[in-house]
Amino acid sequence: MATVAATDTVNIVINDVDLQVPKGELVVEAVKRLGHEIPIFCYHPRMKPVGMCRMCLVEVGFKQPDGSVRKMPKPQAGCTLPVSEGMVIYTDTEMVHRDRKGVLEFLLINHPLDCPVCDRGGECPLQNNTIFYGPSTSRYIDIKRHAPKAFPLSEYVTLDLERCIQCGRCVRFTEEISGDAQLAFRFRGAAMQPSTFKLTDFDSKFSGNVIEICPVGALTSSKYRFRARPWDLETSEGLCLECGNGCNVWLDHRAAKLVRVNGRTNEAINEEWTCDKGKFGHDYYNSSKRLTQPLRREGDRFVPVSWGEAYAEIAAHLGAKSAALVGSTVSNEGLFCLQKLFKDGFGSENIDHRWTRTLPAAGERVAKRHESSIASLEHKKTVLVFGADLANSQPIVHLRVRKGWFLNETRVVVAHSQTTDADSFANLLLSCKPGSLDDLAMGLERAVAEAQKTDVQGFASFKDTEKTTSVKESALREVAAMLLEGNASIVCTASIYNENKPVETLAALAKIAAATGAEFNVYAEGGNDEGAMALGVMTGRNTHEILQDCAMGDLNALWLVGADPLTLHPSRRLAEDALEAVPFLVYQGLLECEAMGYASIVLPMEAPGEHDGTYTNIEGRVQRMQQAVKNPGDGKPAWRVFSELLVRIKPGRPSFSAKEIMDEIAATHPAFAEATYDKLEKEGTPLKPVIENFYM
Amino acid sequence: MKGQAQMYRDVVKPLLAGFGITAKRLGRKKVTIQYPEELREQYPRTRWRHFLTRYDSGLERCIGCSLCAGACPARCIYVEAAENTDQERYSPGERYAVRYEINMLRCIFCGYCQDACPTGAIVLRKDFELANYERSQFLFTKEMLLEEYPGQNLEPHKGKMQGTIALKN
Amino acid sequence: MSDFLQLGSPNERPRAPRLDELDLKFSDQALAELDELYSHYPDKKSCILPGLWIAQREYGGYLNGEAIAEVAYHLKRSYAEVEGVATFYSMYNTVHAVGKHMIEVCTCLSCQVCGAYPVAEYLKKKLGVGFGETTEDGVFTLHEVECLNACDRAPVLQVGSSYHGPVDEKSIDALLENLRAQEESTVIQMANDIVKVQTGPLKSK
Amino acid sequence: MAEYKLLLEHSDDTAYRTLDGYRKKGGYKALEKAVKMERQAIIDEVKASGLRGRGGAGFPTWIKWNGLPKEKVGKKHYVVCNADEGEPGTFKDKQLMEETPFLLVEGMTIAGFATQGDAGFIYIRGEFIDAAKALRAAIDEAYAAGLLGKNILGSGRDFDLYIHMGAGSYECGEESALMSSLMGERGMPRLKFPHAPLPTISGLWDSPTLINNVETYTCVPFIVNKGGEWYQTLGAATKNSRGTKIFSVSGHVNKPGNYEIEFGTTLNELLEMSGGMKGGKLKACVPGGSSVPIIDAEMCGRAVLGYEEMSDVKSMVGSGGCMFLNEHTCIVSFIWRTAMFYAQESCGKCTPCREGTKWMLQIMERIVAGNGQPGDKELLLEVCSQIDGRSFCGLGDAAAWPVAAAIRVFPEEFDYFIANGKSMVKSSKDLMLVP
Repeated sequence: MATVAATDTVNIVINDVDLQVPKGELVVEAVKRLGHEIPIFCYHPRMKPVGMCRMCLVEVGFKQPDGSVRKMPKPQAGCTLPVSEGMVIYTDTEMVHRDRKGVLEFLLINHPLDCPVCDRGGECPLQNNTIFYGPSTSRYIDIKRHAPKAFPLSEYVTLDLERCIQCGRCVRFTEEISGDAQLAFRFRGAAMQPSTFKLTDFDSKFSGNVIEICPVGALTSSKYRFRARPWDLETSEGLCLECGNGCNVWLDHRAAKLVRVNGRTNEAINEEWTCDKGKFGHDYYNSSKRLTQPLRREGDRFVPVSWGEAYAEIAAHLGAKSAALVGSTVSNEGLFCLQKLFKDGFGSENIDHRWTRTLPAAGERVAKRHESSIASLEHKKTVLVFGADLANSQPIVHLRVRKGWFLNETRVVVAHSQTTDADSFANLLLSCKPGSLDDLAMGLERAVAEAQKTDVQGFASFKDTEKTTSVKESALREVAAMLLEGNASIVCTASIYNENKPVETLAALAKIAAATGAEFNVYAEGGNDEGAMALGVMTGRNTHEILQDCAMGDLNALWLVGADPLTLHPSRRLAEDALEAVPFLVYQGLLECEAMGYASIVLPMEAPGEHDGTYTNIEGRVQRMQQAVKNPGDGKPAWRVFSELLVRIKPGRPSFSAKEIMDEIAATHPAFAEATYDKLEKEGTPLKPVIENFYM
Repeated sequence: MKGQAQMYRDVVKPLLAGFGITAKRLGRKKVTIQYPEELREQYPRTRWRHFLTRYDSGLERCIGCSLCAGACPARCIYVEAAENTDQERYSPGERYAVRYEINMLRCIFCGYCQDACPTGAIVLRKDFELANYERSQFLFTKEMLLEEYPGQNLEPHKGKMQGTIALKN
Repeated sequence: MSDFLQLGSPNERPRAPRLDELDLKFSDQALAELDELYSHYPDKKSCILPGLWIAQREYGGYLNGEAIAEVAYHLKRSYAEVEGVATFYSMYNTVHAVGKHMIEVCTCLSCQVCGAYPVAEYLKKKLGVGFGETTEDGVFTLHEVECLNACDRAPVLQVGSSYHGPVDEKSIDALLENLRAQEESTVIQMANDIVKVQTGPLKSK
Repeated sequence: MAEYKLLLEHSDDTAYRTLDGYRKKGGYKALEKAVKMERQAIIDEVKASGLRGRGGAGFPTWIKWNGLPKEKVGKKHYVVCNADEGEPGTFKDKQLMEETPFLLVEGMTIAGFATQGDAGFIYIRGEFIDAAKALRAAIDEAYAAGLLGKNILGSGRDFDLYIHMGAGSYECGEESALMSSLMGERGMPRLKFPHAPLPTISGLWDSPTLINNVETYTCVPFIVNKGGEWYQTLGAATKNSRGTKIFSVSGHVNKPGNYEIEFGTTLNELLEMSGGMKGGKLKACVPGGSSVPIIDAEMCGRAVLGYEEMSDVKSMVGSGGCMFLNEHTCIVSFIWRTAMFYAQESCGKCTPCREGTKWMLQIMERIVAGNGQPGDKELLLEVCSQIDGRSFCGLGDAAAWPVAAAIRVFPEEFDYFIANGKSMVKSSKDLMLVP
């Protein structure tokens, strides 16, 4: 809401400089065009202005026909005032400075001024504004407001009400952005305080953001608490790989240890938000269970070995009858080298990265998995969320869909057998019986076909659909009508492959999309799953077959690349049997895990932030993450391991850097043609659309 | 004789002149002191070895705020903070320094840390005998810095406890 | 503010009840009233204030966490939002439970200059409680309130739905006697009156 | 001038509170007339009357009425009555609602006709249960008689009237906060833009909304009935204040109560009507509710009641809550209680009001407790100037004005209290203005 849709411009004067700005732009934004700054607390460009803190008071006047300026008698709040023709704004007069001083004095009278022990100290807007605009002393001699300090609002968020300046940013965030309305102001007047219901657990999937937008140290991170001061920190640009959204983050590290993750602005993906999984889920970097050196099994225990010994061991055991299963955080480079290693080195094609219940064969897969970019979702007229719990699996997509609903009147239809967070704002809820998503999709297809007056033969009647799914005919027709209005998007995730008859469901949805002109998306779930799909890391036997073959003794060796089948695979029993039976198991990973117990060789892997690499997010955007922190041990990036091993097996030219591999990928995979390190853009480069069936 | 005169001029006379100065100074007050046995009184604001001070209650003044590390031009201070609990309390308030290290090899004794300290915890005092045989011994830990220093009791209290950083309970 | 004291250690953070864990107490009549109120406004959110009045009646004059959660449940709003609204308004008893009768003494300006503080002192002495406290037998709660806008009758008291003023020590004694004899709680009676004037005659009946 | 009873003419008549009694005394004539009038004609009538908002600000009523869209664009129009009377010293709306409920119902119905209102809401403060009961009875009767609801008086137009009870918040008397409260939110003022300061385009639920005070609506039947020209003649002695105004007289007077007068009456005449001072000579007067600046006896002598005229004595008509204070009143203690009121009732939305009112209260508490510091008076003035005009809504201004005015008018009392730790007024201790 920084800018209201700008159609034309108006002439205004800011501090005696004439300029044209879009009509309706807020004063606080307009002055930025001149490089001036109006101090703010409550205003946030991504939320509706409220004008609570009064820090942004400016003098405003209007040009009179005779050329003079008539000033308004009272100062105006710049964050709520849209510019209009002939407006004259002063941000640097004596009165403005006096008002700022006054507001800061008011804010500070009840502020504990415990900056030295406050985690926000050093990066605190209140500190900064006080230094620039505030009074140097206080005239307040009475007793300050007291409240318990450091109240744990949730596992992640600590609340210090003494420091709160009641700007309402956190409250508005939960109302406007995350939509869970978990925070609200309680009491009134000077006793007003933001809190959860009766100070119970702050149960939100996006609670970490309130820490970042809090202009004081009232809401601080429990995990970062007292870990470092801002001047101790070094900051690197990073990516979050907890899910496939590919959020941009800042990785803050101190003495080569990751201490904090903050949202980094990327308008195309996460704007500036992060989910709690992404913000607080990077514990593994500093985990005591990190693998630090290659290990070899000797009887019942593991013995440290050198990389060379480990390579020799692997080279001796892996051959044509071997397979690899890949997790979701391996970079594009790693995946490519793995493919090369298995094909060229071992002569095996058995690689897969998928862990869903159904693994569609090449001919059954959806041709285009992402037609809508994340950013475009907020401008859709209708979004049909089908069988996906977006808030959990695609948090940033969830925020976009909600943003569209909140700001642009996007109609959201949620079709699912479970309750999801999106239900709370869905315009229409198709709540079906568990396991009946396929029938629902077919019913919807019939409704669309009927609305378009095409042949409906072969479809189940609406009555039968209602019987199986419990969704009424009228609701289906309504959705069909919405989709037919155009500018619609159907959003599914790969989790649909865990449902009944996913192939049929997706085929029905694809037909609906084709018939209505809607965009159709089956978003990948894991960190770099989309990259694995684009590179075709699913050749030879699929995951289930590989594990079955292992269990049957048909495969001699299995390589687990950052994946633990015991937790990932839907059938734990099969995974156990397979790991038990396979003669030679290589486990390459970040942390000690259960599957490691079956391994013959254990290789430490570098975490994503510890080496250079590119990752592809759900909308096919290739982004690069450079090394931010050091590996705590002797770990190597996955691509280097594969590349070094390949040289040992089949002498050739080894790859020296991730850049070289990316160039090779670009040369061999047309989709990645624009994704070399030289060409990658700051916000990431979308994959080039290629011939449809290229990666099938 | 020419040699004698020359010898007198070149050797004896300067010697006598030299001894003469010695003789002249013999009567005056001695400036030299016998260093290891005797110590010269340092100027009151001499800045040498760092100490971390405590409150009368025995609690550490240092709250682990790391402002000294931020102010240090030589980047020789490392502070790691942790949270006080009621069971285990090191300093008043929420925060204390769990690690506080100064690399004396890097320190330039500028005293900025002392200026930056909001509680008057770190002070530079007159102890200047910092030499050691091992490099590792120059890494002054929190325990070493918390040692009592001569004249500590005589100092006026700096940064009295007040306001919000006051001890709770 | 007293919430802070009830909480356990950080590891045992209390969790808000899930919707299916709520123990719903609204009577059929209350639900009928809510239905009537829904028809007054274009959205359910606007029924938060009337809904809280209903809850104040149904929960015996005190809006505890369960009462607020139940209103949120019926109106499909978040608990925190409804709590924020309830704690904003001074007539909702959200901070502590109240007695059978709430005596609200106006001490604001006109009443102040006409001797409200001596009246308040007399009441405090007579009841043996301070402002914001309830007598031990749980009959009276004494409150200081801002202007009741009956300045012509200063000093004025409000008990339940009715105003009493101008009061002196004698009339206060009589008033307390009357209230002691009264069975029905004036606090609940007032909430009931407020609900009734808003709903009017129920259409559904 | 003497009392001029227009609104309160039949206030003693209990029959006037029933539909029959009301009609016998000429009630609902105006509505019958209005039904036949053009919408714009009603608004023009209100414009001709020179009626100004009786809630305190004195905003010309017809501008609000005229501001609603003339043609409906898919949104409902709402008519809201601000009956959240909370201004200390004012109790006129209470009496109007209790004793002349039909005047309000009729006035709002006419307003609904003039502005194509679909529904009306009367936002009554929670404490006014008697008033709400009276209105409820009136509304129910009006519904039964076809004067509310569908097809009113055969005009083919519908108008529903609902009562919404507040729950104890002075801030909800501010029109945008009232709308927040009506929409089920915390009673905090909403954002207004300078180009659209009125809710006439986007008010309740983003729909066009007309909002007026009780007294303003009750004037409407008379204006429609007797014509704006006639109403215009009342209070003609003043510069720009027309009609009658009810003043609520309280404090140290013999006969406190509501007195309806023509504009142009002097404050002294009002004091005489209310039976003169009780217990001592006149010392000061707060002429328009607690928010307006206090004036001393000398100013009272020359104060003429009119929106513009009152600014001659640096005060305002406000909502008409007139508090007379006798010579034994300690102004410092009185201002302490005023500061306490505003600190209690500040909604907490904006910084100057939230922190400033609390700070002022703390300073006043200090002074009243005898611990005043030298410079406290100047500090108070400084705090006032930092609140005045900087707050989000008028509550901040209203909190600052009385304090600043009291220091301006009675500086010596403050100086004495701060220097000596006790009041300058000898007998104030007996009065016990401070607990």
